[in-house]
Amino acid sequence: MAVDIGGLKLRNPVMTASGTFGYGKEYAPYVDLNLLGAVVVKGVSLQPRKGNPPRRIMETPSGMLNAIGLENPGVDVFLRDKLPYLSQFDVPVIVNIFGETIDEYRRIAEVLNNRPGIHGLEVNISCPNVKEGGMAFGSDPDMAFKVTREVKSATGLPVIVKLTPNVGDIQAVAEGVEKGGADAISLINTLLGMSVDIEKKIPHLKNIVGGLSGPAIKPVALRMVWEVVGRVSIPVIGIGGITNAADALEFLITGAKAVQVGTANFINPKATVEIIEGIERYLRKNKMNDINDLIGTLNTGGNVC
Amino acid sequence: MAVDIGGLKLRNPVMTASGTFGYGKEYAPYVDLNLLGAVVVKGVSLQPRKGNPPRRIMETPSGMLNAIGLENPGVDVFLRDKLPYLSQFDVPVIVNIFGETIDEYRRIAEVLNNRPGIHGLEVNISCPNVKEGGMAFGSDPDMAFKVTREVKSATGLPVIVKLTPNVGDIQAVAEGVEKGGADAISLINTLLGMSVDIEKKIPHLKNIVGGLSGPAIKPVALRMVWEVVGRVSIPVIGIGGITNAADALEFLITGAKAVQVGTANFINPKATVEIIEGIERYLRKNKMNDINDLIGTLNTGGNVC
Amino acid sequence: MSLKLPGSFKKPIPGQFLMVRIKGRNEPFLGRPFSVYSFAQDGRGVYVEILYKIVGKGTMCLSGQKKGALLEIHGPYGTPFDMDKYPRNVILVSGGIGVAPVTYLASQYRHYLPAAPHLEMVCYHGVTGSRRLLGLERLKEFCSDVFISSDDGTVGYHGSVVEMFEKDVLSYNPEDTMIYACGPRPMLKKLAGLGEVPRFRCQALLEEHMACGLGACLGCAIRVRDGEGRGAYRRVCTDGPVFNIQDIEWDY
Amino acid sequence: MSLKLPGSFKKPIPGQFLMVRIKGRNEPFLGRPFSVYSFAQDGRGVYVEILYKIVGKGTMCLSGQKKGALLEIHGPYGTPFDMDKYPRNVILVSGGIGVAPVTYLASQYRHYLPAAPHLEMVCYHGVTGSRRLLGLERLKEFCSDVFISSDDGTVGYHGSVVEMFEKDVLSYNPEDTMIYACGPRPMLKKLAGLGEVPRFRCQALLEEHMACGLGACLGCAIRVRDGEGRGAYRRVCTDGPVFNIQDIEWDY
Ligand SMILES: Cc1cc2nc3c(=O)[nH]c(=O)nc-3n(C[C@H](O)[C@H](O)[C@H](O)COP(=O)(O)OP(=O)(O)OC[C@H]3O[C@@H](n4cnc5c(N)ncnc54)[C@H](O)[C@@H]3O)c2cc1C
Ligand SMILES: Cc1cc2nc3c(=O)[nH]c(=O)nc-3n(C[C@H](O)[C@H](O)[C@H](O)COP(=O)(O)OP(=O)(O)OC[C@H]3O[C@@H](n4cnc5c(N)ncnc54)[C@H](O)[C@@H]3O)c2cc1C
Ligand SMILES: Cc1cc2nc3c(=O)[nH]c(=O)nc-3n(C[C@H](O)[C@H](O)[C@H](O)COP(=O)(O)O)c2cc1C
Ligand SMILES: Cc1cc2nc3c(=O)[nH]c(=O)nc-3n(C[C@H](O)[C@H](O)[C@H](O)COP(=O)(O)O)c2cc1C
Ligand code: FES
Ligand code: FES
Repeated sequence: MAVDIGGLKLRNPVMTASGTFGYGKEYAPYVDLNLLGAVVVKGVSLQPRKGNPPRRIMETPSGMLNAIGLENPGVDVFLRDKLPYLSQFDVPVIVNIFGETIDEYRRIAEVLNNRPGIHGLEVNISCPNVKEGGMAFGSDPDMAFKVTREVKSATGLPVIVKLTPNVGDIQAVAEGVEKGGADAISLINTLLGMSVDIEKKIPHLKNIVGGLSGPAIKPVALRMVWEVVGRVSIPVIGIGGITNAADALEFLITGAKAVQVGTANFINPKATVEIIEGIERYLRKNKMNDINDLIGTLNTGGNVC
Repeated sequence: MAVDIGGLKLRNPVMTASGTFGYGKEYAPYVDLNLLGAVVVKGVSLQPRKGNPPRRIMETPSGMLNAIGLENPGVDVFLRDKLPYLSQFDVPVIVNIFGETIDEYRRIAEVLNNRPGIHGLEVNISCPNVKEGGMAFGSDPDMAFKVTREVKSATGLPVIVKLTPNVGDIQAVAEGVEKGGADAISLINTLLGMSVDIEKKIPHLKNIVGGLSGPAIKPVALRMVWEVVGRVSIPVIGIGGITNAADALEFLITGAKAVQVGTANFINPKATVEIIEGIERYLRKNKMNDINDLIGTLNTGGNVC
Repeated sequence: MSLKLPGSFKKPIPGQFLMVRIKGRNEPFLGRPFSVYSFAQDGRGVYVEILYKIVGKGTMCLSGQKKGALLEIHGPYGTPFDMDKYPRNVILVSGGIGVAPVTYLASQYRHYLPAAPHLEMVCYHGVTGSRRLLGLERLKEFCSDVFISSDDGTVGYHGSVVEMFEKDVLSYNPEDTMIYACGPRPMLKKLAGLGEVPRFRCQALLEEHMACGLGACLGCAIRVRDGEGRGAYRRVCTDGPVFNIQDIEWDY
Repeated sequence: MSLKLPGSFKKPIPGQFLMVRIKGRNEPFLGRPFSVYSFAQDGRGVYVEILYKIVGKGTMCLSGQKKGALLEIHGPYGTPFDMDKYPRNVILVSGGIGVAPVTYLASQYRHYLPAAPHLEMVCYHGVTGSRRLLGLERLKEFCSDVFISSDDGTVGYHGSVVEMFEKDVLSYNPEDTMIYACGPRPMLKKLAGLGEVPRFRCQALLEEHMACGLGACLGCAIRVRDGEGRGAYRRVCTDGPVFNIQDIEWDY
């Protein structure tokens, strides 16, 4: 079941998605963390962030909207209070980072460099880039390239860049990121969505718009993974609506080298381990020993879209 | 309940979405067409199109993927065999058109100009533009502008331009379309998605990717309507996952002047009339006489996203 | 599964189907097509039976419905079988769950055509194994013979239903015989491939995934040869589900 | 609604809640939090009761579940009420469905503290009207008095439960009295606003929409004053649902 993601060796291809598994501790009563491919922690920034005012979440058909606002205690508190707990386990820890300027990305990567207990960085480039004009870094291939290069130059850790799906041409952004030196790409982050309370005539979320996640977005995520694996040669990690082993297998067959489980953790705290078990069962049933023999085996009958 | 969409007067704000209501006749046994705000017919092109090889549809969580491939008998057969049936009814008929080049868009608009029984055009700009490089017209504000201007110059009919959600900046495309002279904007078309058969290791759809529609995409559609009504001053028609009156009301409150019901027709042939009745009930309950007093009443507490 | 429907529900003609959905749920999202297996009515309403095999999410959820559960049913949809006014030989070739529509067809031939004294109706029915022998009682009432085959030889003829039928085909007169076929696509393809079959009138009931069931979405296309012998797509839900077996293109 | 759970299910402490989902469905998608109303166990398992009011899709679907239906239950979650070891006066202030957690709290005070001979437990309970008087039987067993108020005057004191409580508040000694409050946000806000309340120890159980229920998603934030009196967000699911009523910021 082991896979290699840009030099990072995972016991199996199932990781947790950032922001949906806290800092690991929250799920430890339900999941033996040692069984996971990796734990990706909630996004961390240089300075603490309070997050958005409530109401922050809303259910949607087969999914949910969230506008947490990247609440986090900041990198210093993370290192002091959160990381030590995770370090007890024999599981790779990937820190999801974000900033509002390229400089912030570089600085947080520096702070996290050479820290024991951290095995990789996942760079979330879906945040609005305030300085450069309010557009997300991840919407522009050139900006995505720059952020990646900057982070790579600041760290010796494997760097995974996480893409936003709210773009017209995901392949172009993926190429930018590959050119910037990323060791892997993860996708997708949430789709921007909205929902309205028709009695009160207000948006359900105080922030008006929020990120859509869950099974509803799986088809979009899978399509983007398919587009990106066809374009770049670095490993791709599939994320979006994965709730069971069959979902994860769709991504692996399509070419993702690993997957992340997000919203599914909320509705079933044991989702990750059940998915791992399910993938193992599928391999046994299909008499395969190595998960790598399955990855990217999608047969499209010569058709390319 | 009457609304005015760029000069087109509708009895009520509920229309059918292109490709989900055939040419009206298919639903006539279940729906009194005279009750509808308008009928938007399946997309028509200059030449007949056979469409994609099967399998063409796949169910997804709270939605479906389709890759029909814009099958249609061509504009001549449409005028000869399909339009006369609809002309018997007292309901505005909007013809959804598409082409592969700007020239094709112009020519089909010319063919449909001054035809009795046609009350408006809806220009689908989500199709790949083969000549100009394989990118959809709707992904580029400038191309969207050009198609719109060309169609407007070829017809005296109200022109609605239908946008694709597979873009990073829907506001920019909407602006291009407004500048091109569109009388209204409708959105959204389907999100590109994909789905894989893990036993056969093939995509469920022969075309590999398809368009995602249904309740799953409603939050994305609503967010895009919100973004676009904040940017342009022409009327906006909301589409995406509307299955009941509450869904339609979300769009109207957010600022859409009308809505289109798509995939919901498949799972409930009477969806459109039930939605009209539900909106009427809501207005009565809230003691409102004019639907226009409801449109755009969303209160965001001063917050703008 | 037996369904109670309002009295206004139109009587289905054999070959027609219903779209069945579990009320108020978004998952399974789309309705599922099922052939009518039987029809009855009384003062209180209409009763339709369907016979189904659990193959995936939709049929699994259906089987989980308790007695009395509310379903959303639309139909009857589809272009039915052509039925002869003065039939002589009627041959039913069915595989697996394909027994449902041919049983209803047989029942209607019996009930509505007592005026056809020369009607001979036989059925060739194939299953994978003896444990799959379901819903045959009624068919046996209607047919003078029901020949069974099984892939694993646990019951009846050991082999495919088409092989079994092939041995008899020469004993029928193409002039006054109508063949009705329903079953898995490979079975129908094999039947279409029999050298003798083109001499008969032969109708096949096809399956394809559906969204609307009423001709609007174009999602249920299959490929056929059109009037001029060129390839064209047809909707299983409205142009079919019954097609002339000769017109169907099997590979694309 | 009574739930049968595996014997491994931990005994909930009053104030804790369960996340309840209908098994195998994507709609409603998220679990819904419900307070524990009662708890019992025997050799075959654990039995937990919840009391709920139908307010939307989730509770509607729950009410549609047949006896014996399978639910997905996670928990018990949340930081429970602080319970005094040697309680003297316990005052429960509840509105509507808020009766559920205070009833469980009362039952535990009674069962686990027979060693507290001076315990005086009373409840002030508000409803909108007499038709909303549900689940009070058990509370009456545990409390020496249950005072009822109703917004429409159809039962008990005519007015809000906080107004009713306000008239008595001076008769309690803040030193040896603990107030537990649970009900709609406006009721809790009104209680927090009473001039006398800051002199008491007063815990309120708050509600917010939840996704995970266990502290990971940060979706259930409410605003409180932190240790230094500054505004901060806290998770209702793990930092709460029980908060010191003084710490809560009511408007944002
Ligand atoms: C006109 C018509 C009449 C039918 N009559 C009956 C009947 O009487 N009894 C019965 O049991 N079934 C019948 N079917 C088939 C039935 O509709 C499918 O078995 C059902 O939709 C499967 O749903 P599911 O969610 O359980 O399976 P899925 O999870 O959707 O699929 C499971 C597997 O079955 C295949 N499959 C599912 N639906 C179809 C389809 N419509 N066409 C081809 N392959 C399919 C899928 O590709 C997949 O491999 C009929 C189909 C049609 C079109
Ligand atoms: C710790 C805790 C304990 C609870 N205990 C109980 C209980 O014992 N019995 C009971 O009936 N209810 C209880 N609730 C509330 C219950 O969770 C909600 O009523 C339920 O989630 C509503 O789901 P729905 O889908 O029916 O309503 P929805 O359709 O989600 O909403 C209907 C209306 O209720 C409001 N609402 C829904 N959920 C919440 C929430 N969690 N917080 C604030 N407003 C909400 C919505 O904003 C909306 O106006 C508790 C909530 C929490 C957080
Ligand atoms: C409540 C919530 C918080 C999230 N926080 C983060 C975050 O801090 N950083 C990040 O890169 N992604 C974040 N995400 C996105 C998820 O990691 C994931 O990309 C997305 O939810 C899609 O996967 P899913 O459908 O499996 O949830 C968050 C998602 C949710 C639902
Ligand atoms: C089967 C199918 C066919 C469609 N065909 C067309 C089309 O021909 N032209 C077009 O502009 N949109 C077409 N659409 C898109 C719909 O009109 C609509 O924009 C989309 O489905 C989103 O709305 P919904 O979620 O209500 O279905 C089609 C959608 C479906 C599901
Ligand atoms: S199922 Fe929609 S056209 Fe046949
Ligand atoms: S519900 Fe997820 S943190 Fe509270």
